[in-house]
Amino acid sequence: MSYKTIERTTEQLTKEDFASDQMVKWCPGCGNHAILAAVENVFPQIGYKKENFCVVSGIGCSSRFPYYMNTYGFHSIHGRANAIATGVRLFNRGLSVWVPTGDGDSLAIGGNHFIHVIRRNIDLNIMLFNNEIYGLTKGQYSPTSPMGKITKSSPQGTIEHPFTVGELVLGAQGTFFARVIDNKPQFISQVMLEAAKHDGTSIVEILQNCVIFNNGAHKYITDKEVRDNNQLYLEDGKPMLFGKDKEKGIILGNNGLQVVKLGENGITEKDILVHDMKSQNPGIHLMLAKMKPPYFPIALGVIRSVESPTYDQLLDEQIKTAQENPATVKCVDDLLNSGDTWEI
Amino acid sequence: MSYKTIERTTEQLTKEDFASDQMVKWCPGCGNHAILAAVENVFPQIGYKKENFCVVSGIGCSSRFPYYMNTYGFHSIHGRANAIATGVRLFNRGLSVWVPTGDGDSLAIGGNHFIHVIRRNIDLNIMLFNNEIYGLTKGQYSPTSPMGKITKSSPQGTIEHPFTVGELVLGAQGTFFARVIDNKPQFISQVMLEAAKHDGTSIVEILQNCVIFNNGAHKYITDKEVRDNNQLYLEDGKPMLFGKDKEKGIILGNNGLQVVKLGENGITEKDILVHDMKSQNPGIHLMLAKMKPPYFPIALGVIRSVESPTYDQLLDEQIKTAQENPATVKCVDDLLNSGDTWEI
Amino acid sequence: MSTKKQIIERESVVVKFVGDSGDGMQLSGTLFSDTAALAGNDIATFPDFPAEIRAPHNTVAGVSGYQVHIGKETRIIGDKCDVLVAMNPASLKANLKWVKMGGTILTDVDAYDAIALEKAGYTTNPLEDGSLSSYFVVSPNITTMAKETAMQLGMDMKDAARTKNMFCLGMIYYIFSFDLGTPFKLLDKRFKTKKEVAEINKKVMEKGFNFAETLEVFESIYHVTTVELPKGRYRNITGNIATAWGLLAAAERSGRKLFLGSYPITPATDILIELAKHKSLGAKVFQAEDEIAGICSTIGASFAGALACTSTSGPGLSLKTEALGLAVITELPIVVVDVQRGGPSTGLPTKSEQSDLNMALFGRNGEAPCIVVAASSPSDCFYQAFNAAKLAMETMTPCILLTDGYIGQGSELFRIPKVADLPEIHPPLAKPNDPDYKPYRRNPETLVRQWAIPGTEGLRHRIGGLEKSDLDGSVSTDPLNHAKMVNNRRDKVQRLATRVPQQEVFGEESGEILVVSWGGTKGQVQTAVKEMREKGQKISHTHFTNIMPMPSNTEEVLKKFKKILVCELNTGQFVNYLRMTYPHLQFQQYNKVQGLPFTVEELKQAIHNIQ
Amino acid sequence: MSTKKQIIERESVVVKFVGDSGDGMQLSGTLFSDTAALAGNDIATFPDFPAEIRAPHNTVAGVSGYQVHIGKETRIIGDKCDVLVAMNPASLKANLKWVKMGGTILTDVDAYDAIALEKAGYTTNPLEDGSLSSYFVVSPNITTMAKETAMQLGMDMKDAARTKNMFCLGMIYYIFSFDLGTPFKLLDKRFKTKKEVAEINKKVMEKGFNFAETLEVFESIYHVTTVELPKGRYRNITGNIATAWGLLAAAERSGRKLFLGSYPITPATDILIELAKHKSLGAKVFQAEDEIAGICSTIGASFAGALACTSTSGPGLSLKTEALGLAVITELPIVVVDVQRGGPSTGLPTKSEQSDLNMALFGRNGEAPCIVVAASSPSDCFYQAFNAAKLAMETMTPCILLTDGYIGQGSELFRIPKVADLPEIHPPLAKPNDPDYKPYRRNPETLVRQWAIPGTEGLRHRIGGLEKSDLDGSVSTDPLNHAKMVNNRRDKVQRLATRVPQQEVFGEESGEILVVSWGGTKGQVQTAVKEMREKGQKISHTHFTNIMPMPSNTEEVLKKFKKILVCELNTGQFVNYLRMTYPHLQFQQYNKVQGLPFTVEELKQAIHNIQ
Ligand SMILES: Cc1ncc(C[n+]2csc(CCOP(=O)(O)OP(=O)(O)O)c2C)c(N)n1
Ligand SMILES: Cc1ncc(C[n+]2csc(CCOP(=O)(O)OP(=O)(O)O)c2C)c(N)n1
Ligand code: SF4
Ligand code: SF4
Ligand SMILES: [Mg+2]
Ligand SMILES: [Mg+2]
Repeated sequence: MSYKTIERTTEQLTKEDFASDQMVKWCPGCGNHAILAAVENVFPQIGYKKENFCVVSGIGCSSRFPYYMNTYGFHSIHGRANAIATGVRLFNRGLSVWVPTGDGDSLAIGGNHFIHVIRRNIDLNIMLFNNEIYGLTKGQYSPTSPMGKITKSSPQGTIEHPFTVGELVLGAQGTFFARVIDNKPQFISQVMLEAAKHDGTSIVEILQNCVIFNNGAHKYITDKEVRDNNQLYLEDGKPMLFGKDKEKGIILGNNGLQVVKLGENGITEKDILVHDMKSQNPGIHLMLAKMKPPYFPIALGVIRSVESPTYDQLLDEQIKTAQENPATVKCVDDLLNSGDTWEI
Repeated sequence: MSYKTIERTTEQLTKEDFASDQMVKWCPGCGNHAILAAVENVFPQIGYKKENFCVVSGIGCSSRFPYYMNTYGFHSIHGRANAIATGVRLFNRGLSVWVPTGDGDSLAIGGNHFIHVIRRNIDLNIMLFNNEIYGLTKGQYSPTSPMGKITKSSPQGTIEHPFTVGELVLGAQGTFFARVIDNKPQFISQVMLEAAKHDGTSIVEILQNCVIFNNGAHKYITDKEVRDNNQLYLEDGKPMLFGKDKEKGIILGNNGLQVVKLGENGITEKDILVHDMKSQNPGIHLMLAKMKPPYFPIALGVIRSVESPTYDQLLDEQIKTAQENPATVKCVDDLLNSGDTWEI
Repeated sequence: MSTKKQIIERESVVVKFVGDSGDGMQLSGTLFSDTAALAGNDIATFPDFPAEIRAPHNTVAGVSGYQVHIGKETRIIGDKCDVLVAMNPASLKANLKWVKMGGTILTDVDAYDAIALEKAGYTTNPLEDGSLSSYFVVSPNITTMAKETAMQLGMDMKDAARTKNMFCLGMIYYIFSFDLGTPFKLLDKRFKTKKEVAEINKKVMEKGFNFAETLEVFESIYHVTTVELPKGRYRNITGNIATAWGLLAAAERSGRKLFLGSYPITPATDILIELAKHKSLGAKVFQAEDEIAGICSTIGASFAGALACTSTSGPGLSLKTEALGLAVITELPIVVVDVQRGGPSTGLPTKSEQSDLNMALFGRNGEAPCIVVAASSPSDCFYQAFNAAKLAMETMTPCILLTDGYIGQGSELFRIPKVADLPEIHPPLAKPNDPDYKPYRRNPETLVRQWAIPGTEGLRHRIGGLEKSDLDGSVSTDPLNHAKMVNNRRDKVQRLATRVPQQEVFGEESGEILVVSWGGTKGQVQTAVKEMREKGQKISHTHFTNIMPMPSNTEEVLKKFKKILVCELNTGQFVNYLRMTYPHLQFQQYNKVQGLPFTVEELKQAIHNIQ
Repeated sequence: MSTKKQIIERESVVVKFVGDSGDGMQLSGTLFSDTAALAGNDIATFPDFPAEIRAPHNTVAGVSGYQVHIGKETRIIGDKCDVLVAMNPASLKANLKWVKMGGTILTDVDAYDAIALEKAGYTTNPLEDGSLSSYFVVSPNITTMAKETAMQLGMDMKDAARTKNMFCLGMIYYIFSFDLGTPFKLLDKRFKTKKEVAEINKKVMEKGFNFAETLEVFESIYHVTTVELPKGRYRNITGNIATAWGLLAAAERSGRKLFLGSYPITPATDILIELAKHKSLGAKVFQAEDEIAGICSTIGASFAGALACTSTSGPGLSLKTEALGLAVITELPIVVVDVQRGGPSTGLPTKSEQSDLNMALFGRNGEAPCIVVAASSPSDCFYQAFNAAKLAMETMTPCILLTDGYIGQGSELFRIPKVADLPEIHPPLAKPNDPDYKPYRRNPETLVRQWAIPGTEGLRHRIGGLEKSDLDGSVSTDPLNHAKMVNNRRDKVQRLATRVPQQEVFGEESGEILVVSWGGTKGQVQTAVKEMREKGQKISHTHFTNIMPMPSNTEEVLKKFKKILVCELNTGQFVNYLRMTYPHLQFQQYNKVQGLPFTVEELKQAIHNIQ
C-alpha cells in the first residue's frame, strides 16, 4: 500500500512544463545532459501537480541540477542536500522531494546525512551521479574512485578502498536501491518512476561519465565490446540472465554468487537465481550490489525495493495520536496554563 | 602477514602499568567498569612498549575512557575521535591507537568519519560502547535505539529504524568486526587481542548497559533465562552451534540463514554452517551481523576478519617509492630550485 | 510554633540543597520553591549539576545542587546562601564557600563516616574540628530518623534511606514557617500513580518538621517578606521551557507551524525535550544526527514554510556556522537558540558564560549579518524567543537568540500572558500566481523579500548559496550586484534598529556613570545599581536585549554619560562591539570568566572602582 | 624588425588573454609571462576562471582569462589592460570594460559567425558596427592561418584549429619585441614527451610572429622597461604554491615532518595538490572526507608530533570552527590556511575578497584566541606560511594564515631563498623521562607549554577539550582556574606582539594622512600611495601582516597621524578590529565588496576624499 500525501495534477503535463529557461552550463559531452533529459521526461509521468516538485541539491557539477528544472529548487551547500531535503519533506508533506547529488557531495562530505536519511527511510528520491571524481573542483579523487586511480590529488594513485554505493546503502538499512547508466535515458526514466513510487528513501545510483576529469571511468562496462557480458539487467521475479544471447546466469552457492553458462555442467534456466527485489534479507542484495567485472557483470535496475515504515508516515501518525488525545494541550494558552499555576 | 610498525616492549608489563590515578567517575553499576578492566588486562598482553599506546576519544560517557588509562590520551570533541585518531596514526606510525567511542559519538555525529576510517582501513582499534542511548546528555535516543523506544526525546517512542553496527561496518567495506557483551570481561579481552592483531580498522561492538538511562537494554540476550538460546559464540572454522547443549545451529538456505535443531528433519552437525571469518564475501557476514532474537541468536565474537591492504601501509610504500625515485626532490632547496628558474 | 525563637526578618533568602547526584536535591529544591511561590514569594532557582552523570558516591565530583532564592526581589539567584542543606561531607566541602558568614548549615551526621570523609577530602571531621564555628550548624541523625519512619510504613530499607531529603525539607519548611499543606499537595501530584510513595514521603517530611519544632534545633526562624506582584496567573518556569513555549506561541501567532531540528547538547537539550512533547500543537521535532543536520533540516523546513528553529550550545553553534551563512544568503528565516556555556571547545559544559557573542555576531565566512537578541532572565526567554521568531520571519533573516545555562536552567516566577495579547506576526508570504513575484524583489522600505512556499501555484523558483542577482535571484558574479546584495543583507538588519523597542535607562537619563549589561546578567547588575542608588549614589543602568542591531537611540542614550562601564561574563566581547559601533564614545569594562554569574558584591566593587 | 613603427615606452604593461575555457588561455599566459621574466621583467599574473568547468562554447559564462603584468613595478595585476587578446566574441564582450582607452585588441575574425555573436549576446558585429572605435583593433583570420600551418605539418583538423592561441602569442611576442628563443625552449620543456606537438606549436607561433612583422598589422610596438632586481636566482610562483613550499620549508627547518589534512575547495585546492606531490620530502597529505576530518586529522597529527596544517577557503573554515576551538584549548600547534574568496556561504567561489577576517579573529565558541597572519602577495605567501608554522609551533597555538584567491592563484617573481637563511624554528619539545614534565606547565616568559610527543618515554599524559587545570592538565571546573587558563591562552598570543616584526611606515613617520591596508591588497594600496607621493602629496602607508596580535608598536605608529584611512575588501572588518583595540584613535574606512581587487584609481580617489 502506498503512503503518498502529494496532491496529484489534473492537467496533462509534459516535459516542457519542467524545462527551465536557464542556460545549461555543463561541459559538452557530460553525462549529466542525458540524465537531465531523462528526469524531465519522467516528472510529467509521475502525476503530481507541478508545484509539488521540489529539487534540493548540494554543491558539485551534478548539484547544479535544480537550476535546469522548472520546479521549486534549492541549490544549497556542499554535502548538506539530504539534511535540507529532510527538513523540507518532514515539514511539508505535500511535496515530492528530489535530491540530485554527487559521489563527493553525498559520500564524502555528506556521508553522514546520507546514511541517516536512508536509515530513517524518509521519503526522498536521491539521484546519485557517480562519476568517481570531484568534477566541480577539477579532478580530485572521490570516495568511489577505484584504488590506484591517478588524479590531481593522487599523483601516485589513490590508496583508499572505494565505497560501493549499494553496499553502503544496504549497510544503512536502505529500502530502495537501483543502478543505471547515463547513456540509457529511457531506462533511467523507467527506474526513476519506480523510485518515485517507492515509500521511503530511494537511491538511484547513476554511473555518469565526466568527460573532462574522468573520461571513460565506466568504459569497462559501457563499451560496446564488453557491455553484453558486463551488464546484468535485473527484473523482479525473473532469472538473472545476461550475455549477448542471455546465455549466462548467476547462481547462489555456499560461497556466494557465481557466474554460470547455461548448458554447461547441466545448468538450465531453472538453476538460475531469480531476482527478488522485495526480499527482506539484504545479504543477497548486497552480493548483487557488489558484483563487478571481470568476474561478474554489474547489476543494473532495481536491486532492492522493500516495504518498511517511513519516518514521514510514523510522524504523521504520532501527531494524529497526540492531537486525538483529549489530555494533550490544544493551543498555547492551554500549555501556558498547564501544570502548577496560581492566581495572585 | 602482519604489518605492524609498533615497537615492542622488553619489560613484562602488567595491568598496573596502565592503571591511571584518576577517579573513575562512571555511575556505579555502569557496564563501562567491566570494559575498562578488560582493556587494562589486555594491553600488557599486546606486547608494545607502554609509551606506544595512544587512546583517542570523543565525548560521551564512554569517551571518558582515556582518563582512566595510563597511556597517551586525547579526550577530544563529540564525534571526531576517529578523524583525530586518523591523524595520530597516519603521522606517527609507531603508535597503537585505540578509540573508545559511543553509539552517539561514532554513529550519530561521528558517522561520516566512522565509515570513512573503515573504508580506508586505517589501523585503528575502535571500541564501540553500544548502550543504545546518549548517556552523558542524560537519556535521548541514539541511532541504535530500537524503534518505538521511549526516551526523554521520544515521549511517544522513536520512529527511526536503528543501525545495526555490523551491517554499517560491512557496508563501509569493513575488514574486522566483532561483537561482545560488557558482562564478560575475559571474552572482551580475548576479542580485543584479536582486534589488536588485525592489520586495518578493527571494530569491536560492546553491548554495554547504561544502568541509569537505558537499564536492561540488552537483557533480552543477557538474561540468564534466555542467554543460551539467544547467544551464538562464533569460532572461526567451527560450526555455528548454540543452545544450552549446543543442540541448535545455523544453516544457509536460499532465503538466507535459518535456525535448525540438530536431530530434527535429519539435520546433523555436518549440515551446520561453518564460520569463515576470513571469507571475502561480506554477504554471509552481513546476515550473521543482522541476526537477532526472537528468530535468531545474536552472533558474538569475531564475525569478520579479512586481510586487505591498509592505508597506513600503502602510504608508507608510496613515500618509500617517492624517496627512492632519483628524480624527486630531496630537500626544500631542491624544490625551490626545481623547474624554470633563472639567475639575475 | 515555639515562640521563644528569634525571628529573622528578611526581604529575601537563599537556600541551597546539595548532595550526591542520587540524593534528590532537585526534587527538594523544586518542592521548596513551588511552596514558597504559592505562599506569595517571588522566586528564582538554579540547579547546579555535576559534569558526570553519577560520579562515585560521596565524592566532590558527584555533588549536585539546587539553589532557591525566595522573597521580594529575586531577580537573581543570590550570591551566597543563608541556609545550606548538605546531605554529605562532599557536598559540604564543595559548597561551604557559598554560605554567608553566620548562615545556617543543615547536614546529616549519619553521612559523616570515615570513608565518606576521606572521599570528600577531609582529614578531620568538620562537624567536630571547629572549622565550622562561623556558621550555625545543625546536624541530626537524619538518615536514621527518615529510614525508621519510612520502614515503619512498610518501605524497604534502601528506598527508606532515600527519603532523607524529605526529612530535611520538613525541617526547612519549619524554619520558614511554611505550612505543609502545599508541599503535601505537590507530592500528591508528583506521585499521582504511586500513592503509597506519596504518603510515606509526606510522613517523613512531617517527621522532619516536627523534629525541628519539638527539639528546637534552630535558634532562629525566618520571616521572608512576600511580594506584591501584579495581579494575574503565575507559574514557575525555567528559561529553557520558556524558550520552547515562546517559539510555540510565535508559531501560533504567525500561523506557521513550528519545526525544530536539533541535536542534544548540555545545557540546551531541555528545549528539544520540551518541544518533543508538543506534537498535539503540530510542532515537529526532528532529533538530527548532528548539529549540522539540525540546522540544515531547519533551513529546509524554513524553505518549505515553517517557523523553523534549531537549539544548541557553544560547540553546536560552531558546527552550524557554515549553514548559518546559507540561511543568510538565501534570506530564509530561522531561529537559532544558543544556550551559552563555558568555553572554548567543550570547555565547562555545566557552567555558564556569555562568551559566544563574538561568534553570534561575526562567526561566519564572508559578510553574513544575522539578527542577534539576548534574553535576560528565565521568563524573558519566553518573550525573546517569541521576538526572535517574529524578527526572523518578518525580516526573512536568521536570528540568533542568546540565552545561557544560568537562565536556561534557572527558573523564576512567570506571569502567564494570553497569546492573543502578544504582538502580531506577519510573515511576508507571496501570493499564489502573483505575476510580479520575483524571489529577491524587496519591500522598498524594509528591504525584505517575500516567502514563496513550495507547493504554491505559480511561484516556482530556485534559491541557493551562490551570490544571486538582485530581483530574480539567478546566479550572478557581477561585481556591482554583489556589492548591492551585501549591502541589502546588511541594511535590512540595520533598519530594524528603529522597529525594535528603544533602549531604556534605569535611573537618571544622563550623568556621571552608566552601567551597561546585556543578556542573562541583568538581574545582578540591576540589583547592584539599585543597591548603590539606595545608598544615594547617582548611577544609571541600561540593559541590552537587542544586540544586532542595537536600538536606534543607543548612541543618544550612551553619550549622555561621562563614564560607561560595560559588565559581562567574558573578556569583553560586547564592549568591543560597542567600541566598533560607536567609535566616538569611550567605554570601560568589567569582566569575569569563571563559569559563574556575577555576584552583586563584586559588581558594586567594580562600579565603585570606575576611573 | 620594421623600423617605421611607433615605439611606445612603458614602465609596465598589462596583457590579458581571454577565450573559451578550452582555448588554452592559461598556457598562452604562462608562456608569455615566463618569457617576459626571463627577459628581465618583473611579472605578476592572475588567472580568471569561470565558475563552470566548461560552460557552453562561446558563451560569456564560459570565458576564461589570464592576465599578465610585466615591467618594472608589477606588485599588482594592473587595473586595466593595454593589450587584450580575445579569442571569440563572448570573451571580448566580457572583457571590453577592462581595456584601457586606446588599448590594443587582438581578436580572431574567424570566430565572429552569427551563432557565436548571438551566444555572446551581440546583436551586431562589434568588429563592424563601430563600437570599438576607441581601441586599436587587429582582427586577422587567426584560426584559418593557424589551422593551415598545423595541418600542413600533419596535424588533424581539430587539433590544428586549437593551435590558434600559439598564432596569437607569436603576434604578441612580436609587438613586445621578444625573441622566440625563450618560448621555444619553454614549449620543448612542456611537450617533452610529445616532440611533434612542440614542433608544430613552435611553427604556428613563428607564423604568427612573422605575420605580424610582415603585414605590419600593428601601428606601434612596446618597449617595456626591464627591472633591476636584486641579484639572485628567481622563479615565477603562485601564492598557493608558495604557501605549500613555505610550509615544507618550515617542516625542514623545525625538524618536524609535515602533515596536511585537507578537503578540496576552490581556490585553496592547489595547496593540497602541490603538497601531494612531495612525499619524497616526507610530507604526508591526507585528503579527508570533509573539512572537519581535515582539521581533526591535523589536530591528531599535531598531537602526534607533526607540523600539522589544513588548508581551505571560507565555507571550509566555517566547518572547522568547532575543532579549531579544540586546538586552542588543548594548545596544540596547527596552521590553518584560509584562501579567502567571496562570501557569504558559497558566495563567489572564483572571486576574491577579504571577508573572512572576522571569522578568523572571532569565529569560535567561548574565548578562543588564535594567532592570525595575512600574506600580502604571491611570493609573500611563502614567508607567511613559514612564519605561521613557526609561530604556531613555538607558541603551541593554532595559527590562521589568511591569503586570498587573488594572491593565491596569481603569480609573481620570487627570489629563491636558501632554506639555511630562513629563521630557525624551535618547537618546545619535552625531554624523555623529564620528571618535572607536566602537560600544562608553562614557560614563565612566553606562557608556552611543552610538546610531549606520544611514544616518548616517561611522558604519558592526557589532554582534552574540557577546561583543564593549570600545570597538570586534568579536568577542572574550578572558577579561578578557568579564569587563569582563559588569560593564559590570551596572553601567550598577546606576548607575541613584541616578537613579531614591528610595524613599518612607508613615507613619513608622522603627518596628516596614514593609509592602512592588510593582506593581499598591499600592492594596489602601496602603488596608489606611491603615485600620490610622486605628485607631491604627503601620504604615508602602513601594511599589516601580523593581525593577531598586532605588533607592539602599532599604537605608536598610528597615533602619529591626524587621519587614518583603512582600506579593505569587505565592509570594514579590520577597521573595526582596530577600533576595538585602539579605542582612543579614530579611523576612517574605504571598502569594496565586489569580488574584485582594488584599482589604483579608486584608491587614489578614496584617499583624496578623506575628510
Ligand atoms: C564546504 C565545502 N567544501 C568543499 C567545497 C568544494 N567542492 C565543491 S563541489 C566538490 C566536490 C564535487 O564532487 P561531486 O559531489 O562528486 O560532484 P561532481 O562535481 O562530480 O558532480 C567540492 C569538493 C565546497 N563547495 N564547500
Ligand atoms: C558538538 C557537540 N554536540 C553535542 C554534544 C553533547 N553530547 C555529549 S555526549 C553526547 C552523546 C553521548 O552518547 P554516546 O556517544 O552514545 O555516549 P554515551 O554517553 O552513551 O557513552 C552528546 C549528544 C557535544 N558535547 N558536542
Ligand atoms: S567537469 Fe565533468 S561532471 Fe562536471 S560538467 Fe564537466 S564533464 Fe560534467
Ligand atoms: S549514564 Fe549510563 S553510560 Fe553513563 S556512566 Fe552512567 S550508567 Fe554509564
Ligand atoms: Mg563526482
Ligand atoms: Mg551511548
